[in-house]
Amino acid sequence: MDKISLEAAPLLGGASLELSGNRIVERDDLAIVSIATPLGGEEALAEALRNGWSLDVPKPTRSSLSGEVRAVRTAPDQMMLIFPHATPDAEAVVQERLGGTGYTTDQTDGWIVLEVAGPDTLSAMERICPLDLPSFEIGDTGRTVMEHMGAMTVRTGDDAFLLLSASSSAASFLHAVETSYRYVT
Amino acid sequence: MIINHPLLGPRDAAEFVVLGDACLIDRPDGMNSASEEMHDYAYVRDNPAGEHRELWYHEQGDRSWLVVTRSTLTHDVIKVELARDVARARGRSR
Amino acid sequence: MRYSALRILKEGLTGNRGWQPVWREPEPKPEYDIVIIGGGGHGLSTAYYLAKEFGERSVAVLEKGWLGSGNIGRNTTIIRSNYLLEGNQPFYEFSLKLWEGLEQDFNYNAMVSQRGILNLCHSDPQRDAFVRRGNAMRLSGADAMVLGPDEIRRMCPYLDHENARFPITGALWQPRGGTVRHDAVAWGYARGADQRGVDIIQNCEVTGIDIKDGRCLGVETAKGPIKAKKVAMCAAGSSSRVAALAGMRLPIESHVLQAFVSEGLKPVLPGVITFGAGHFYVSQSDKGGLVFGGDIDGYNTYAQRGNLPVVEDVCEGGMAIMPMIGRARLLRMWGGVMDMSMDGSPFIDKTHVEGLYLNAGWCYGGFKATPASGYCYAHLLATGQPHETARSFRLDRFRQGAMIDEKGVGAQPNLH
Amino acid sequence: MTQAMRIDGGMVDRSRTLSFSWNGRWMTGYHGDTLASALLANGERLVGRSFKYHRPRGIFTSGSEEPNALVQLREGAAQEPNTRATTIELFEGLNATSQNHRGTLAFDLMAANDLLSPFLSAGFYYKTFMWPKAFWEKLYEPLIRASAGLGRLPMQPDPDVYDHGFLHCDLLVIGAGPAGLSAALAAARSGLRVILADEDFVPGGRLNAETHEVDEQSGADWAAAVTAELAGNGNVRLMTRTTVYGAFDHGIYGALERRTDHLADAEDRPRQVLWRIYSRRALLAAGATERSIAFGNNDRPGIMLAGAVRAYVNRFGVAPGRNIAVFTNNDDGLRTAEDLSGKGIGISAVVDTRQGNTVVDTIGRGGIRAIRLGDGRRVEADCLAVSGGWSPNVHLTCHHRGRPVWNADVVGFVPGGELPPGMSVAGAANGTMSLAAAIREGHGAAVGIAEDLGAERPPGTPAKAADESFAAAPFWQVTGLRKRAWVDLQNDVTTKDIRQSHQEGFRSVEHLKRYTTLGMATDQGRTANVLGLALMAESAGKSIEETGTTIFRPPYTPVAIGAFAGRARGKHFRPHRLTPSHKWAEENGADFMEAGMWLRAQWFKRPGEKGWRDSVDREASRVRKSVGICDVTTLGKIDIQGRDAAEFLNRVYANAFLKLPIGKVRYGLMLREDGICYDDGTTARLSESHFVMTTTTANAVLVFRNLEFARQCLWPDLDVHLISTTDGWAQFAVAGPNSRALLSKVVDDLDLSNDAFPFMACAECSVFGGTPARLFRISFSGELAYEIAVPARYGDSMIRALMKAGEEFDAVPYGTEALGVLRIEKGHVAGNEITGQTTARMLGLGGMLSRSKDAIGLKLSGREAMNEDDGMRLAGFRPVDRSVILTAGAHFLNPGDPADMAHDQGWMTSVAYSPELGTSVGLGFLKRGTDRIGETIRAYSPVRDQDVLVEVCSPHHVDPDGVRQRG
Repeated sequence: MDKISLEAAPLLGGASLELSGNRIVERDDLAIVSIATPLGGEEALAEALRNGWSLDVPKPTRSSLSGEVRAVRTAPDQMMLIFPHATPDAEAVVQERLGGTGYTTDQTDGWIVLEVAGPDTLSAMERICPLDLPSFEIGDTGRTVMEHMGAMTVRTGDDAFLLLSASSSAASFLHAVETSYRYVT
Repeated sequence: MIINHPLLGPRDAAEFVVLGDACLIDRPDGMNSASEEMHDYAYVRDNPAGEHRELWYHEQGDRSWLVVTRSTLTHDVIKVELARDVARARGRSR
Repeated sequence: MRYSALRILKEGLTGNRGWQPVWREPEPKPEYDIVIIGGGGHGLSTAYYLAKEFGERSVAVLEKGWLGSGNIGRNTTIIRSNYLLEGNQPFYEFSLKLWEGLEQDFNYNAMVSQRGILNLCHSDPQRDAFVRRGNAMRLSGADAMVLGPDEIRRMCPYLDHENARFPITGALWQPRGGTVRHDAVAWGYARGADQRGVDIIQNCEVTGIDIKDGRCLGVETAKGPIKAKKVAMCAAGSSSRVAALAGMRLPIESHVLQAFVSEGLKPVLPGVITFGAGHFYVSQSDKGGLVFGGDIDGYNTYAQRGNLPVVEDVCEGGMAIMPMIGRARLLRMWGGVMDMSMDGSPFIDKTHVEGLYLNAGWCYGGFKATPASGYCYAHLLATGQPHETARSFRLDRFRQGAMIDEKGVGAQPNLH
Repeated sequence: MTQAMRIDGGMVDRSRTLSFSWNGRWMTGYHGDTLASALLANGERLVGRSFKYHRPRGIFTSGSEEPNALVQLREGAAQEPNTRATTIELFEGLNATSQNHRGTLAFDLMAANDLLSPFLSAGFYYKTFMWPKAFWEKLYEPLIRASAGLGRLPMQPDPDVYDHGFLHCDLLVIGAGPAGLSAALAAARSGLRVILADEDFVPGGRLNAETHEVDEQSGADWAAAVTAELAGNGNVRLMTRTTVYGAFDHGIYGALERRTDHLADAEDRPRQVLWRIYSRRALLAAGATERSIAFGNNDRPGIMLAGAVRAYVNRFGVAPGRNIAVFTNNDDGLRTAEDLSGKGIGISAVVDTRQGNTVVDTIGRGGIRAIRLGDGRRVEADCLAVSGGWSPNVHLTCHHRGRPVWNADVVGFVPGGELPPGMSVAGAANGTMSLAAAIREGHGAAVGIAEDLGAERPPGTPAKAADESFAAAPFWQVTGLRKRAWVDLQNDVTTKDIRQSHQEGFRSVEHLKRYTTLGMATDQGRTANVLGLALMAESAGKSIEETGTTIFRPPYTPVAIGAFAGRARGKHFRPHRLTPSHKWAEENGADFMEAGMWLRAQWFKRPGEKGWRDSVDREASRVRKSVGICDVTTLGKIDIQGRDAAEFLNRVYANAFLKLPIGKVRYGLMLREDGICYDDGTTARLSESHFVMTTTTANAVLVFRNLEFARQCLWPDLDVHLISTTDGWAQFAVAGPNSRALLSKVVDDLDLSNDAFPFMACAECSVFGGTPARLFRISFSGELAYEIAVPARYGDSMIRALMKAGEEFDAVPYGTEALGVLRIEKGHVAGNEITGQTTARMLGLGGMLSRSKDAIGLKLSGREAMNEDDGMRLAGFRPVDRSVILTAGAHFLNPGDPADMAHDQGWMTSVAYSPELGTSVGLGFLKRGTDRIGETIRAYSPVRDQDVLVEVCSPHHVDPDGVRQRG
């Protein structure tokens, strides 16, 4: 038998759409690792985060950014690190810097990440997102439900957001986002 | 409805799942309680017409369980707490 | 006054001046043999059968508002007996049989309309469950058929057979299911009970239940104390509040079920259709409105109103299964407060207080049960023994572990 | 160019002529017209038929309260029944037809009902149609049904799209009339985020219909100027064609925006958008609705509310008649007469009840020709403008079940004390009837709200207008009539019906409504309710306060069901979840099934296979003989970490988990607190503090929720953390005697021998030269089997690689059907058995329940009715005649017993054709089933026309000793 090796495939084939000056791009270059805070270990984890990435533990509803590494608060005792990373060893990379101060789980494959940007973005998002996105500061984040799908959003610019949703329904999620743009442009 | 999440601020109730009376926190120890006690815990409710403390789960949010004090007559939300804090305050630990 | 076509003719020719009040407006007497708390459908039917079938002559129904203002006045009018479990099925079949002879029995046209009820399914396990249920219905003497996709397509060509997210793979069909003009049920029972001497006392809220030495002696009301040999609680939606007057806590939570009606349309749907996967059920009233609903809102409430997520969820289900209703307009939405019990099934039982009885916990199935609930409650009140079809509706069944849980979701009322 | 009734002035754009079709005839109108104004301009007076008596009816109002002029709009699948002509904005090519008649509109055969009206009084149907019994459903009801209803639904899918949306604001102003505009302006100037919504396509409300002046310009010009300022303010969202239809909890309002209804072609954009508006405050400025007076034959075409007459004259430049009479109980009558004479329209009479004058009858067949006065005089008139006073539009104040209160000064119900929290009311909706006062009240309300919310005080003062007189004297009905007088025009409720209702004891307002159908029509009695209540009060000899009122429910005006549904339709009703091997499965002939949100491959059809059974038999056989591969990604996966993770698991599983060794998997049973089984699965221990749990596909979300409940609410100080990894791992079952051989080619550097990696072992490893993976030796088929998981991004590559590696074993992919066959053959329980109604003991798993610990559900699992010795037990079944195919859902009966519920012995839960055994096999629950192996009983399935004898056997049809899976 020929030597077989497995190849990673982006969920949406690396989708990149342009809709009347707005863009929807699948970010398949990002790794996502969740970090849970051990009971009573808040300080140690915060320090490891500072030392490892110069990151503060983000407040609820906020994300913090250091270089290309973004920490997003997802639960009272959990956050996610999102950063460019190609190989399937992101958890190990994170854990190495954490040194056991947090419980890590690789979430890269659990999420579809879409980057949306353009002048009609807020109009498009108000069709599917119940959060008050116009009031979001850059870096604000929220998790909610869009068109029956759990979704997380981070404001990354005046008219740009990262949108995350479950990877198994990536196609449905893209359809929802794309339809919103089509309806408002 | 809007649930004013203690950490996240006001959120549409559609993000939550409701379980019921917050007395479900007070689970008797199965080894050291009478069957009657477990029966009442599982089945009997005050079901008040007025202020009701109840458990809401932020399933489409930060997955916190909350104790929401709400009027069953007007739906006014009077107080929202993290259920974990309430559980600890009621003496639950490990 | 007996109603008939001849009477209509006579009155029509004389300016409709001779119609008599359908019920009296009596003041309460100081004492009755049986006092029923709650002038909704079940309370009125209980009074009717107590008088008619069990010869009780001293019965009062106390209603805090106007008679028929309970869930009999705010439901989606469906009757059926398509239950699965041994504790339920014979009772609901008994009820359906009473519906079938009701109008002639109480001389009032409640428009019992057996147009059939179709429960759609979308997977093999669901179809297996329907086969089991259909067989259980047949074993109890009810009618049931399991239909395949082609039969459903012929019967309901307007359903979304082509583009559905959940393709229809089959259905449980009960031809004898249908709908009834709900208010007329209350009025017919009230009229029948009143004619047989039952005092129906409106605007008479019960404010206390007199209990001494474990025995119920009567009630306190807005119109003064009333003594009674037996007091029958029958106030679904408010059961916990009424039972609290007797110091009881019940295995019940109060929840709101919303219902909806569209503007009047020429006939569209022949019978009742339920789309479980989409939380949607619908029928069309004789006046032409599509009457539809779905799941309960899910939070405890005594407010007779609901919120938007369920409204949207229900309409999504409707559009998914019958996309031709998109341009029909929703005319009104309303909410009924339900006694949601811990296993989704009701109670018709004595309580620990002698002379105090409970009829409660109907979840959102109370309307179809109206005749049998009244009959069986009357049986219990008059004879002291449960009616054979209502033996399982015991208040202590959770202590025994004898739940009657049709949905299999356990002690969580908002899931039933 | 006819438009014979068109007059000068108004806000229509005469440079834009629009053609439209009414009952097949083409006419013209102008941009800015409604269908109603265009019909009136063309002299059309008869536009519809009433519900019950099929009386001829004309346009009665100029707004959304219209009871009569309901039409069928557009054609084909886009037909929209019951659409109010008074709200349809005219567009080029509009096509509308009248409804609810047999024959033509002018000669409706059903009009015979009107002759029978003495016999069709309130509630007549409750008193007859009962004999003979069988006739109700066969004859009477179909007749009633066919004649009831108004418009027709096209029985085709709605061709338009709809959307939802979410908006947030500080202040929602409902209604852009004088009070609303004034409020929005003040709030905008104070810097609040404002949404101003109005159902009309031009803001201004009554300002556009009247001849009032505001700030020394015409009211309409002032409205336009304010609108322009608001439109230029970035904090303001001005939403015309938007009806706020409901007030929900905590400041949430529902609004319907009609985006393309006024266009000939929607160009695939949503027809309507249903907004959920989150507001901190709301101001209801919804104005008031005029009502009629009950007098003889007050329903003929040409009889119109006085305010509507002014709207058609002033706003639309249309004369509703050439010779108009006015009948009024308030100052509106005089105002109408002034406006009409200003336009040079003839006025034949002004009949004011305050001067003791009345109209007792009207004359004319298809429309009014003359009126008869109380003194017997006949006055010619082709239009009668009626005003019985104005009712504040309090509807939204009632949506939280608040009750309006009677205000004798305005002769109407005004908002009661209990408003939805955050709502205030201004202008006519609040009973503030004069223009100047409404503007001041709107402004004042906004200033107060701005202050409340901590915004700055807006500059400027409210606009100035004259405080015109508003004097009304209650006058409800002309008494001593010989002719019928209508109260509810659409539902044909007359004053006699209301009297009869009282006579028969239907005396509470709710009984009145339900018995007579007053206010139950599509207009929710907007022009009728107050009149009806007043008449009821008169019948009862009570005041209106004592009689009370019914309350209003959402929606304010009817909303298309399609709009409530939004986009969630057809394939997009709910999201699809796809497995990592979905694409590959599509390429390989898979047939998919719905499993919750998931699509799963049921079987893979190969060339030459005729039916699904061929495919499934082949797949199941290949697994038993060699090896098969199945995507099991849909199983819920939960990462559980923490110092107390083992302790935690031990409390949520009914069986012991505390001492599960690292590198091992254990089957676990989960109970609800009521002791009933609700899920099963496996949990693997990867390290001291790290476990991976699997759940069933169906219960993944529920189990996660319950675990979070246990973690946060029951044992908040256990160090345990949960995260769902269901989507993150592509997981494949590799099952069959050759599975080890196959995986040996796949897994890097792991000894898979039985000793090194025995049954129920697990390991983190890598595959195909370095891709990280997890391997579990678990079996759902009874064969030697594994589940191998790789990060989902490799799922597609992995299935292809596995199939390639399996070629030498003739490995097959297998779907959920074969999976079912294998598990039924092996006697493994699944969803058909774990129904949420079954106990561990019933499932044959009673021995797993730990007696030495507390875990959820253990205590209540011991209750007596759940532990009866003659209870249901899981057993296996085979047909005595081996060629019979069994039916799931069949009930069991002892041979010779009657087929009734009293003799029910249980039911068949799952069946499959076993290629291994060459016969149909089943699982099921049978009373004392475990003790009855070898018995023959009946499997009775009347709904499947089946009644067969089956043999009771062990549920483990294949390899009962479990040799294969351990081999």
